[in-house]
Amino acid sequence: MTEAVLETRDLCKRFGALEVSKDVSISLRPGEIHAVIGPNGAGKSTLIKQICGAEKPDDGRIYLLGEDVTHLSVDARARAGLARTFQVSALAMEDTVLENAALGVVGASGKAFRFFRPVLKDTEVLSRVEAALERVGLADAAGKQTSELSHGQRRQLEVAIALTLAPKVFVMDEPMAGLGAEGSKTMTGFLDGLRHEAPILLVEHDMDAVFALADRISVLVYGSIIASGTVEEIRADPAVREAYLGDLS
Amino acid sequence: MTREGIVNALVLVCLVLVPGWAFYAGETFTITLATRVVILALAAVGLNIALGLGGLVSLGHAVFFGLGGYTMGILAYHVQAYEPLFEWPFLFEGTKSMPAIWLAAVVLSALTAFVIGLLCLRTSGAYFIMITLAFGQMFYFFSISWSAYGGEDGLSIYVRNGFPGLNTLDPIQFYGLCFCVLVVVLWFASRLNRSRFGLALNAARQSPERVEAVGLRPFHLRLTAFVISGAVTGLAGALFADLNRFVSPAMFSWQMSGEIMILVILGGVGRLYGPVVGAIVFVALEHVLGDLSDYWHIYLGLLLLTVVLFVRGGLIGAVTGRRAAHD
Amino acid sequence: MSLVLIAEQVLNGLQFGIMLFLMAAGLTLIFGVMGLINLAHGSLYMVGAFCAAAVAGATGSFLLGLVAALAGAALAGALVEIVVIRRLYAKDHLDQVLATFALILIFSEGTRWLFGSFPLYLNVPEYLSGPVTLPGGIEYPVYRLTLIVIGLVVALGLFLLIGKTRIGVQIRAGENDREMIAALGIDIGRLYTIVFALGAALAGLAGALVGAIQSVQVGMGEPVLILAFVVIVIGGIGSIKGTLIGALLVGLTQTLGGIFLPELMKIFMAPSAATSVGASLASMAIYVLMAAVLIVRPTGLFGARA
Amino acid sequence: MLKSLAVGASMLALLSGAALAEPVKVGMITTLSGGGASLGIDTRDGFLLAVKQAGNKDLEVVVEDDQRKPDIAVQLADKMVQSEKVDVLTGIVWSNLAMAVVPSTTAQGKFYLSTNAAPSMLAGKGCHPNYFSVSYQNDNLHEAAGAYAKEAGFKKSFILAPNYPAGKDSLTGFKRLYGGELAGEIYTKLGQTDYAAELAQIRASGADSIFFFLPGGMGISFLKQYADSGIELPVVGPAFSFDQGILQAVGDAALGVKNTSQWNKDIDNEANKAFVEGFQAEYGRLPSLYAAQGYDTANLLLSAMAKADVKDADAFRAALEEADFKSVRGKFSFGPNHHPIQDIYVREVIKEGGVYTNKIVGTALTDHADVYAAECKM
Repeated sequence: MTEAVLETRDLCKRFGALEVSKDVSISLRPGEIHAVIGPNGAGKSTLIKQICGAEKPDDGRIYLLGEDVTHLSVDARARAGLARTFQVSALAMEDTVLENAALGVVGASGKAFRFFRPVLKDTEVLSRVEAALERVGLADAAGKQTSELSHGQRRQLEVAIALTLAPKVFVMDEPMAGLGAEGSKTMTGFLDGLRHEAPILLVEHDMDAVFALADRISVLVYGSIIASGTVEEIRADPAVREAYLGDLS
Repeated sequence: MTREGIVNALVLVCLVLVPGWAFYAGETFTITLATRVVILALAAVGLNIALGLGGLVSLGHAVFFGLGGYTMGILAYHVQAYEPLFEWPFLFEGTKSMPAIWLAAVVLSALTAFVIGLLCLRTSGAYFIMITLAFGQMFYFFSISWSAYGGEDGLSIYVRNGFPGLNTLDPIQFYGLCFCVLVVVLWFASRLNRSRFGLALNAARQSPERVEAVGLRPFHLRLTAFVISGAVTGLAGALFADLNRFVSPAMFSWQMSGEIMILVILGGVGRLYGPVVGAIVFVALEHVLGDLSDYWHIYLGLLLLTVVLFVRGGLIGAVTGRRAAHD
Repeated sequence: MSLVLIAEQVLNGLQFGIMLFLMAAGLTLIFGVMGLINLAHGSLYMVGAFCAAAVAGATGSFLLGLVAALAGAALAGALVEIVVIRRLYAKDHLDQVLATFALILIFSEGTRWLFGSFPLYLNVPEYLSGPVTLPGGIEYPVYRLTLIVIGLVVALGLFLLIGKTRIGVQIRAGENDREMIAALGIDIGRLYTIVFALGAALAGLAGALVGAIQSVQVGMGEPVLILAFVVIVIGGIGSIKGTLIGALLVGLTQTLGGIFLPELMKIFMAPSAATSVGASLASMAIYVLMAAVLIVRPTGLFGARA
Repeated sequence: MLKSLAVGASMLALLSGAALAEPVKVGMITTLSGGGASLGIDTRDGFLLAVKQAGNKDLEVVVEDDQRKPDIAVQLADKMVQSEKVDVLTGIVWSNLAMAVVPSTTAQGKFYLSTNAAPSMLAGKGCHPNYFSVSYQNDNLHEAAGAYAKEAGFKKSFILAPNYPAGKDSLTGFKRLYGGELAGEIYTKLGQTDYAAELAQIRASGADSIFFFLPGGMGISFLKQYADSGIELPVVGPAFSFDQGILQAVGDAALGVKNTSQWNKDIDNEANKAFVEGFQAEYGRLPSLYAAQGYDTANLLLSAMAKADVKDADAFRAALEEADFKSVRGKFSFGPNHHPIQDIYVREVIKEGGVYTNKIVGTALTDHADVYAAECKM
């Protein structure tokens, strides 16, 4: 078994009396897509926040590329190679698509404190931005103001920014949300190829996409992982069927 | 050229032609007014870097304006009074040279902005507005009671400071100098806006989580913006003191902070030339309304209300109708 | 420095703090419920004082003056809310700061236009004037004691209003979740007008009460306004409890700082210089206090939201 | 705000023999809006009354509002000099504004006649041949208060003033002629309105009298709170807190308080009578000290105009130095530094037919000049 790229060990998080993470241990190996599923309110978002550094766990540890990053800030983890997409798009709405994507390049380059040269005249930045937009199919919309984008296009832009970071790990929070059948299919195809660049921790509601993409699935219910395994194992797990898939079948 | 570009060009042409006309017509006072416009615009361009790009609503920018003013006042006062500023580690008698004063004003303002920013940027929203106001009040009350440099009476500098190759006492030459400084700073601000830093700062205003997620610290970006902003406003303060040949605690007052902010909002927050248009309109109003009525503040208030309530994007927004363009 | 003197100064600090509370309570309510930064709150304080002076001058009754202050300020508040303020709720802090700054200009010059440039006469009524001897031999003005009592009663009333009444429930709901109050079928527009008028009335009351021992003049509101902001920021915006504690802290710091700092400085320097330096430090003290609180707790002592 | 006043010719102009030569243009910069407006309005009204009474058509007055802001005052001064081409500037109420305007104005060869503010800097090292103070030197009234306190036999005075230069000058001025012991010396915050803490200190200090300098609203607040505190010590102050404009707002609290002033409406001479009656007839209120100073300034200017051409600076200056005009104060002359040599009176606040006002009860200083004249080299 290869070394995990991203790993949580026994994460615990409480909001007052509410336990939103109970001993959560998951891992992400090179080249795989690991999906975390669970009903609403299961604690998926809080888990993502802890992994990315926006929330501090009360207990437990987080490892990125073998390093303990539990106490690193969001930006430090990003610099260490973790790229995330947001469930609710976090984009600079007044800026153009191109500028949003360029932000990723600027961030990844570690050279944000340059005050004179226009960033959009920097051919190196431009080529990387255009490549990323091309890959997610947003090349034609590059000059548009982000607020003019459709919901689906915003999801694509989220992914494009993550791409510009050339990360070691992707953490994606519902990239299919609001995409529609056609969009989901394209995105599914895209993510399928992406796993070979960097593994993906995928939180997703779209079960078709999850079952089509995931190498492994972990099921989170009331803050606990109740099952973890391959697609077949999860499909067959009675506890999962009971707790979560029950209402689907 | 965009519509905003055309408006900007017109504004610049105006700032050249009007004083030019005034010079030939012998309307010296119009030149003085234009100088005031240009210097206030410069102060507001400084604030606009924090406010427009960084989203930092500072109600304490008079701190930097006043520091710039007092830098000029103190350096020149020691020359005027033949009392060295300090004698150790070397004898320093102050200076009457504008470039040296500007440098000192910029450095001092930047350092102060760094310290104030370090403390204030821990807060946000209404708290940020209020804590910057509090720092303004601290400087204000300190300057009032600091009798070594005149306290509330302020400091008078009898002769305007010099600039190599210019006769700064000649209003049109001093205007030209201030105008050039403004143009250079505007150019710098436009480059800044389009630079890597500007891109990141803009994004940090709109979506700080995003900026963090790409590996940048919004705090660092904001602090840097605050320092640059303070430095520019400080430079304006030094020029303002030279225009009046006088500096007083009024430059530190919270009304001064409010006025600088008014200039920015009146012209259009985040627009490169917003502060310039704001300053032109404000000084013109002060002048025209003042002639109409003793109670002209009422009309100024009504006008400001109208702009806030009904004109999106300030006056430039009203003319160009588009959002603040990023380039 | 005798113990009696110190006790008296503490009383003075309390009295000052309590008056600041009246002023700041409205400000913090308005911010908490509507999310509005109202720089024009000081103008409502001035309106209260002018109404009281005008009515007390015409009728000779201080009580009628107080009633007029409450009514006048509440009315002015409601009017301003309906005409201007309600258009600002959806806007950002920046627009609110500018718009209410504009209101200050209009109020101040409008008042000067109506009442002239000279300060107005408003004095402590006969039955409350002069000092009374307190236990321990402190001679203390009756009127200032009255101010402390009125302030405490109003504070208690405010806590009851917010804690126990229907409108209080609505206000608290409004502070926590603006969408929820709409869902509860509450008329938000009316609630906002009421809250604003309530805040204005408190400011007006403070203006009238303080006006009797100070100068009733144009511009009297701004220094108090800034202090009130310091108070609510220290207390935590939106928290009435925080505001009360913040007000008392500021009142005591201001009063005691003014006395002890010059004394403290005398240890280090000549008396004449010490009084001057001490006074300078004292005038900066509350701002230092505020900065210190915010640096340790960026949302104030009792503030919840960022 | 701009009011151009070209006063028409009248019989009076012919009678007074009037203007030798060119018309004189005066720029008045004073505070007409905001908190301190009442002082500027009185200054302006007093000045214009004298101009109107003289009916000299060669005197043109331009009035502008400085909003009590130094930078606005400087801007207006520039406008007056550069655009209006005035010969004489006047009208500034506040010392800090005067410090901003006067040095550069006189450096440009214009005359400045001060209707009120006269900071020590401009009387001593910073004096200028073209600068005249018609009111006093800032320290004068405080010195007079000190002299009065000494004469009244006060041994242990408690003194307080705001923490700014004029406040410090005030306490220094008081101590200069007082000579007794101090029960305490306090600098309050500028703009402070609550004096409970200071009153408590006064009560505890064992003082036998109080001297205070708290101009404007500060003084009103202090007096009201003092009256309510139950402390019953004699109070002395300079005229500023007892001026006609604000006495009505202080009310009974001011009754009986002694204050020092170089003018009062009951000084018995022709000029003063014409002034007080004329002012009441014209504006429907009693004149204040500021109005009297404005009135004297205008008359000084008119007297110089009758003797010399303003374009001949030396001759005009000499004419001003003579001070050949009928002052409402009675005798009036300039010292070597162009500041007045005059009597300073002690006044007491009284109630006269429902109106609070002052009456003169004694003379604190006779033919008093200022201490800075020696430092003035001109």
